[in-house]
Amino acid sequence: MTVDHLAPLAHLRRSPLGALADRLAAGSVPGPRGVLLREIPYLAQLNLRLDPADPAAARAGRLLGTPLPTRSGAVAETGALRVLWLGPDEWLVVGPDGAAPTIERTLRQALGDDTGSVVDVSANRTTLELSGPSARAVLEQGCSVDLHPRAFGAGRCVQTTVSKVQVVIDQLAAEPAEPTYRLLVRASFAQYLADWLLDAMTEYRQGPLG
Amino acid sequence: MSSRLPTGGRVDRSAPLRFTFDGVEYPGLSGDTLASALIANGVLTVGPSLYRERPRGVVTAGVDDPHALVQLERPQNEPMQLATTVELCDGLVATGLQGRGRLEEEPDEALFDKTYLHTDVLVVGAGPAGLAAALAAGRSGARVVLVDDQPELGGALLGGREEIDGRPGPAWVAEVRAELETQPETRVLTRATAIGYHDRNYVLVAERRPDRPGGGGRLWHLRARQVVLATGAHERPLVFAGNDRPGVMAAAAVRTYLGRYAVLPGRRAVVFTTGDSAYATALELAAAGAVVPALVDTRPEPPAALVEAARAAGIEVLAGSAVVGTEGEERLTGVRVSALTDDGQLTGAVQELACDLLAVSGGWSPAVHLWSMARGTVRYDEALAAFVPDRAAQDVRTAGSARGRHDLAGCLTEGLTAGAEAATAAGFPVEVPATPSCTGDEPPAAPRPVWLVPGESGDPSTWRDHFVDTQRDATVADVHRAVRAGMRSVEHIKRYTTIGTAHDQGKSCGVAAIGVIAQLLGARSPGEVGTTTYRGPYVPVSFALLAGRERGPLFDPVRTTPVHPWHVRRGAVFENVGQWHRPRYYPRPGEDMDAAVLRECRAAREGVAMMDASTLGKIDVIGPDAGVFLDRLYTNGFAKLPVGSARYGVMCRADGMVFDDGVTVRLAPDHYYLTTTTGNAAAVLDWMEEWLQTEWPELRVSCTSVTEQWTTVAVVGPRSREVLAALAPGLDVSNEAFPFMTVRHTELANGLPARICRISFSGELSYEVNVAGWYGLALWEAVLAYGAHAGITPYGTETMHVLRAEKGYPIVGQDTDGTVTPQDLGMSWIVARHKDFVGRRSFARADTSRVDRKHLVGLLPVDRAELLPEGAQLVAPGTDVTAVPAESLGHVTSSYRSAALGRTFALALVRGGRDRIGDTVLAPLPDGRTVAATVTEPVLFDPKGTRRDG
Amino acid sequence: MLLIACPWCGERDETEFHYGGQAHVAYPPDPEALTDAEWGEYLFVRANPKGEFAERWVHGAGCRRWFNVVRHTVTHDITAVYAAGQQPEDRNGVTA
Amino acid sequence: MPDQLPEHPDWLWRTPDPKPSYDVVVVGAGGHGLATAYYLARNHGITNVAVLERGWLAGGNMARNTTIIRSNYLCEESAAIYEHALKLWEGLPEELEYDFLFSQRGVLNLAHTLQDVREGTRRVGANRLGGVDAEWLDPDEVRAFCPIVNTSPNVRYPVLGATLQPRAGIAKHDHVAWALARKADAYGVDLIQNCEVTGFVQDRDGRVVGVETTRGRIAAGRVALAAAGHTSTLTDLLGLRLPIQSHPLQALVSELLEPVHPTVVMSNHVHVYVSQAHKGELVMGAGIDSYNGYGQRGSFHQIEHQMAAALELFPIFARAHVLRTWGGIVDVTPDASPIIGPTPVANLFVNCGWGTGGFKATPASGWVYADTIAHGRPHPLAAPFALERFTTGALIDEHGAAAVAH
Ligand SMILES: Cc1cc2nc3c(=O)[nH]c(=O)nc-3n(C[C@H](O)[C@H](O)[C@H](O)COP(=O)(O)OP(=O)(O)OC[C@H]3O[C@@H](n4cnc5c(N)ncnc54)[C@H](O)[C@@H]3O)c2cc1C
Ligand SMILES: NC(=O)c1ccc[n+]([C@@H]2O[C@H](COP(=O)([O-])OP(=O)(O)OC[C@H]3O[C@@H](n4cnc5c(N)ncnc54)[C@H](O)[C@@H]3O)[C@@H](O)[C@H]2O)c1
Ligand SMILES: Cc1cc2nc3c(=O)[nH]c(=O)nc-3n(C[C@H](O)[C@H](O)[C@H](O)COP(=O)(O)O)c2cc1C
Ligand SMILES: [Zn+2]
Repeated sequence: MTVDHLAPLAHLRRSPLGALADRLAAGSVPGPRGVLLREIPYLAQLNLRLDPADPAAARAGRLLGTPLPTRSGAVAETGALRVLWLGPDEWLVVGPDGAAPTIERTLRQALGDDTGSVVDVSANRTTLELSGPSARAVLEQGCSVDLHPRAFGAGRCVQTTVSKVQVVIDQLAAEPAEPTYRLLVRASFAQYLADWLLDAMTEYRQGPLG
Repeated sequence: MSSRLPTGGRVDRSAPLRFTFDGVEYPGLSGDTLASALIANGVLTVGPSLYRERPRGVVTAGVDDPHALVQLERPQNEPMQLATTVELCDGLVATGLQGRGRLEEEPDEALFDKTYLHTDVLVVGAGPAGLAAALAAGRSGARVVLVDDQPELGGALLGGREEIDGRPGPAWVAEVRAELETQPETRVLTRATAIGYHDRNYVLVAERRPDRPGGGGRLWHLRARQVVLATGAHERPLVFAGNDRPGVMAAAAVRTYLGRYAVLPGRRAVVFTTGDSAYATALELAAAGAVVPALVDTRPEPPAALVEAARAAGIEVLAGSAVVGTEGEERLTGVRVSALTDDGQLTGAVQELACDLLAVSGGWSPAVHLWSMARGTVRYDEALAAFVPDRAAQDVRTAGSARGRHDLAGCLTEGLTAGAEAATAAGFPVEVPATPSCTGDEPPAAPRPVWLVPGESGDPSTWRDHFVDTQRDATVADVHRAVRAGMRSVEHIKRYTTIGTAHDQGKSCGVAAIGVIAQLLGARSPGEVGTTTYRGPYVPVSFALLAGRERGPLFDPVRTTPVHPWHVRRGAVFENVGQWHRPRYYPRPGEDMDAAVLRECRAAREGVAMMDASTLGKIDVIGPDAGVFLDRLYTNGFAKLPVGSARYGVMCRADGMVFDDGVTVRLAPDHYYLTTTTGNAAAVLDWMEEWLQTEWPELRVSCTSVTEQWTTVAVVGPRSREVLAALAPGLDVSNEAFPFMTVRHTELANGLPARICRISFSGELSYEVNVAGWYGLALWEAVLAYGAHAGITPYGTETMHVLRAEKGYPIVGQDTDGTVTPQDLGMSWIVARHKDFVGRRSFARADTSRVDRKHLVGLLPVDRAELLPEGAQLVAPGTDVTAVPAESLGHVTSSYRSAALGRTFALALVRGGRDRIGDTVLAPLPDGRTVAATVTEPVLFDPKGTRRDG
Repeated sequence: MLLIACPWCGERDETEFHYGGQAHVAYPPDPEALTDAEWGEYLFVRANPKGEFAERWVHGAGCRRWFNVVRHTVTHDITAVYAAGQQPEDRNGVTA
Repeated sequence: MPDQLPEHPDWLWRTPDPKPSYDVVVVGAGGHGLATAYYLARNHGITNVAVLERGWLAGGNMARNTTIIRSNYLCEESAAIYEHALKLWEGLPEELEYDFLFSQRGVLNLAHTLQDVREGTRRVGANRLGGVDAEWLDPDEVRAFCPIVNTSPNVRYPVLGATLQPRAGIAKHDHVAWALARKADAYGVDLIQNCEVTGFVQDRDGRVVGVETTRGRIAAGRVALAAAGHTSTLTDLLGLRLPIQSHPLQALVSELLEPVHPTVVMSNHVHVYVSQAHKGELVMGAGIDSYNGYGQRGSFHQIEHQMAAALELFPIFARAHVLRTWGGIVDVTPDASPIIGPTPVANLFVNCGWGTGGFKATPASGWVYADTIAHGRPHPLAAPFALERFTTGALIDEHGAAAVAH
């Protein structure tokens, strides 16, 4: 299967938060205390499991163009792909819409005969992007992980919970004062998370008295 | 008559406010508390006491006030607020309370939220000690958070006349604040009370946000590497007859009212103290224009300099004396003073002094609440007559009055040291700054605590006006009674008398009570009695604050499938299954549930029907040992399942009880695709990981949840094949080419790649079509379209339940309850004999192998129209259900009207049920009737299974 | 709110974890060889000390790894953290 | 003006020093230990008894529970013993001559899902067969019985109905303990506080013949453990392993409020249980922590969750304030039912595992335990709760019935 093959089906897709796009836009706040929220639908996501000591790990690094990150919460960037550390033998390879088949092929090739797995989970989660000067403050209302730039920052990811929802938070490279977080969330919880974030953004929408 | 002083204070005279108390409107100033504004208007009495209805007034100027409780009506309705902590605002309305608040029906609109914050150093309290600590720590570059419950920083400096570096205290405070603001990593929170201190420096801070409509707030969850507690001290009351009268106030509070709020609580004031600190109160009262006829000091020889200063101000010092009684009805009019012997007995004549204010200082109790909640120990310091922090149990320090240090210079030094040390310990080394010069650089002289001022007559058993806990109206007589009844432990006396259990949790009276108890028990000192346990919250906090945003729509996530919008449009009635909203049935106009379900069932049995099965848990189990792994978890075998085939399996817990079931498909030699029940998806994945990681790490298997990756639509019924043929034109759907319990991958007519399993939870020919989640709605609409000609009918969980029950398929959690084995369900066939699996050994236990356990059986009510309630009990014929206890045989687990059977039926767990097939059992119903039903095999419809091939 | 150091992810709030009870209780190699009493003990009886306790946790909201912790059941102080399969004494380098 | 609490009796109990030897030594002066001593004396004439308590009398879970009393348990064996307790409660204030504010104001168990409804129906039916009063209420009847419950259908987990046990209710926990203590003391039982049992004395045949304590060795004809969460720390000393795990369970009270809440409401699904005590404070329980703990404190998120749940069901509580929170150590068994009876160690008896719900059982627990100790064999109501059930598999599984099992 190639990217092109599926492209004609694009009109059949519905992203988990597609119907909320207007609300997300309306809830976003521009400006120096601002915070923006949008869905980035259909990112390719491949779950990779392998033993980092196996040759497969090195092969994956070669084929992907970056070694698999081995430090907790590290993110490796290669071309349009982001390789997120999820666990000592688990990674999430995130790429642009449509790239899943290619990534899958690459990863399978890397895995070869070694033990492990490659699972396409692109539709399992969607992505909410929260950015802007107040993005961290909004997230801190429901996230107990230390997101301060001294403890976290661009190029780091973390699996945790925001409010009552499990997420993978991936912080993109940006000004520390204006961070951009990608929140990967299970499709069935996406609406709750979006509602929760919009609610947490109220304070910034309504000004300091919110 | 206004008691507002013409000058001074930290109130804003350019911002007058109006407020209403007990129905009367008064003026006030911005910067006032309700209490200071009331005092300014000459109102000292707040409300009657809880039980004895004695008038009670304001005592302190902070969170430690024992009974100045009001019901706030505006700006928001809130019961049990302390007048001493309510910030005045324009239009405020409040009424005094008699110790109990009133909850209002009107919905609470205020916004309460939460935030997590991590810091290197947390400083609690922004008096001189805390400010100094924050300053020193902040200079290190560490992340510092300073919290204080007052609207303004400064603590005791706000009310006092101390000078630092030659400037008034507040000027120094402003300077420190300015420097803190330049530190990028320092954050200052005011109106923020640390309410709880938990393990690993987890501190909860409740922030009041009067700027939010309805007076909302924020709960901060702070995790600190190092903590400095600079929480100050609470001034203690003294226990003497009539010590509860309005006009009896804490001496330091009187000073705060004078200095911070510029109000004069009384015009003729007597001061009663056991130590140095109240001398300042006396002097400042005199300076403010009050007459101070006497300062009563329990010490026979108070420090000469203080006595000198008092005399110079025209205040007579009555040394070695105590106030032994008070006069007045609604308000104090006078006190009675007597000399004390060395052992605290009254001696000599009693002197009467007219006054409308008695400023009392019974000594200082360091605010060790948070320290103790952090499991720090306290020890009784005889010299200070106070419980002070002893051994820390976490990374925490104390500074200033919180550790018994009462001179300003000492507080500053301790604060600077604690702050610098905390930062250093957190990894940000920094020097201890030099202590600025200041007034009050000598520790006060030793106090002479007097725990119980004897009454002028009688003995302790009769001292019913010697109040120990004014809010609880608990007196020395009550303590005496507890002791006389045999109680020896302070914990018992607390509970017997309820001392310290009221709104203030004994902040001011707690240690005084211990002193009284010690005395009545004949203990050497309060230290021998010990304190009761300090517990959070430090001040009462609203339920709403703790609930935060997780209310109403955000209380709990609603999980939905990609098809959900269609279900909503179609008017489905939903059911909560775990966190999911699932369509229960789709009523057509005019239909009730019964009608809708009968129609949906009929469609599935006679034509074709469809259902959204996407909520089933789905797990990819991959690896060379996946088959072996599943063999160990399921009671039946999976290792030999052919690729492309599916098998139903049951999982048990180690105790042999059914835990989950579902169909697993083998997609490749090393790849299984496993489904779980909707409610158990997470639990099953956890279960698998637990065994894999902790017991069988040698198995080369990995599990990945793909529940939302796939949307699943079940197409069910005799005509499902023709619908599938149209939907998946490239697929040979014949029985031979696509047999039961197999899987196919194909492209649907609309181009969607799909995984199709031929499995059946209804006994009918049926298919489950899976596509990537984001195509889910398109799939659903496609199935509808391709099934339209056959009248395809969407159905919900209720129909699904009926269809499966007609076939005797159990629902885990409905027909099982954690006490049911596969054998009990009549599924011995699924329990492999020649392999071990989790739970197997349990079947051989004495009780588990009994033949008369409860079995799952079918029930046919004798009256074919009688629908047994699910949950109904069953008894044997002849049982007298009016005699108790009557023996139960079991209960109905599932019960429906069946279109296919043309009658009602049920499933039930019945003791020895399989041996009762053909027998009658009775169901005593809630309405008093007892109905009969015949026990049958659980499979009532198509027992031979002829329909699954279409 | 315990603060638990996942050996992989570092310190996180307790709410990210699930508790797994006593550590080092192996599934019996041959359950059939056990008496009912022995099997019952495996099923139901776990140590319940007041003091240090070797116990299992899984970082459910994080890396999903099971691991072992030595925690004091009164103070909640965690004195060791080590991977599943390791014994407290042979944990190499992975400590709290 | 709210009522004062009723007057306590003038005399409660002595503070004796331990004697060298007793016929029966009861370990633990919680409600169960005290009730055991009381019934040993009252029912069996055994008065040469000491109750040894490591701290202050009834300062364990007895001081910490939310005081819910009910007998509407699902399993017959459970309903039987709890109903025995409820019948005893009904006569106890008079018998003990102590008004401990036993208030039969009813307990509602709310149903929020179809499964809850099935379970509730099952329970009502089972209770009626067992002679326990039980009713099923629909949402309107729930509102009529307790007007402040939010029965709107437009909430996350609407109330679909409730079971009601009208005879259930609450009592003032401390006073119950003191009432039992006072009568036991009057019978001559020695209540010995600040006396922790640290070991056992065994004869050559392994029979327990006494205990070691922080106040010296005390000989005993029989030793009866009633130490709740600490029980296994004691049996461990004898190599007797018990299937209990001790977990933190928290509770909290609000400040005093005018009466708003006329009954007791429990909701397993939304996780609330609440009543309003005599003085006016709302008394609520929070969730049990998953981990073992002997710290008498739990995790704060449990309380936060509890408050969110409370406001779902009782919006009127929004501006009530939490005054105090605390924790107990609950002894949880695999089937959420107690363990009562003789042990493999001669002369040693256990009564533990009451977990989150043993206050209500106090009188029956003492009754059957005293009988078991006096006769050296299980009382019929206690027999199903023997330790052997963990070998045979004949569990009395109340889990299906309750996540919060008070
Ligand atoms: C927060 C909370 C809420 C609850 N709510 C309810 C409810 O609403 N309804 C209900 O029915 N139940 C409830 N319970 C459960 C109930 O409190 C207990 O099941 C019951 O109190 C246990 O029996 P007990 O009173 O004998 O235990 P405890 O009062 O705990 O007595 C055990 C005693 O043994 C002592 N001890 C321990 N070790 C030793 C030793 N070595 N030597 C000497 N003495 C020792 C302890 O100090 C303690 O005093 C609740 C429990 C908690 C913690
Ligand atoms: N002469 C005496 O005997 C005597 C006695 C006591 C105090 N003092 C004077 O009082 C001052 C003591 O300084 P200090 O800094 O130690 O105490 P402080 O009383 O000046 O400051 C403590 C601050 O902590 C705040 N606070 C307390 N608990 C809190 C909590 N849980 N959360 C948030 N904030 C909280 C208080 O509101 C206050 O602002 C000195 O100036 C000292 O001389 C004198
Ligand atoms: C039913 C009940 C009601 C209570 N009411 C109050 C109360 O009104 N005020 C209070 O301070 N504590 C109250 N408590 C809590 C006790 O003060 C105390 O916290 C509890 O007995 C646990 O003891 P500890 O906190 O000393 O460890 C109550 C406890 C129970 C069980
Ligand atoms: Zn982790």
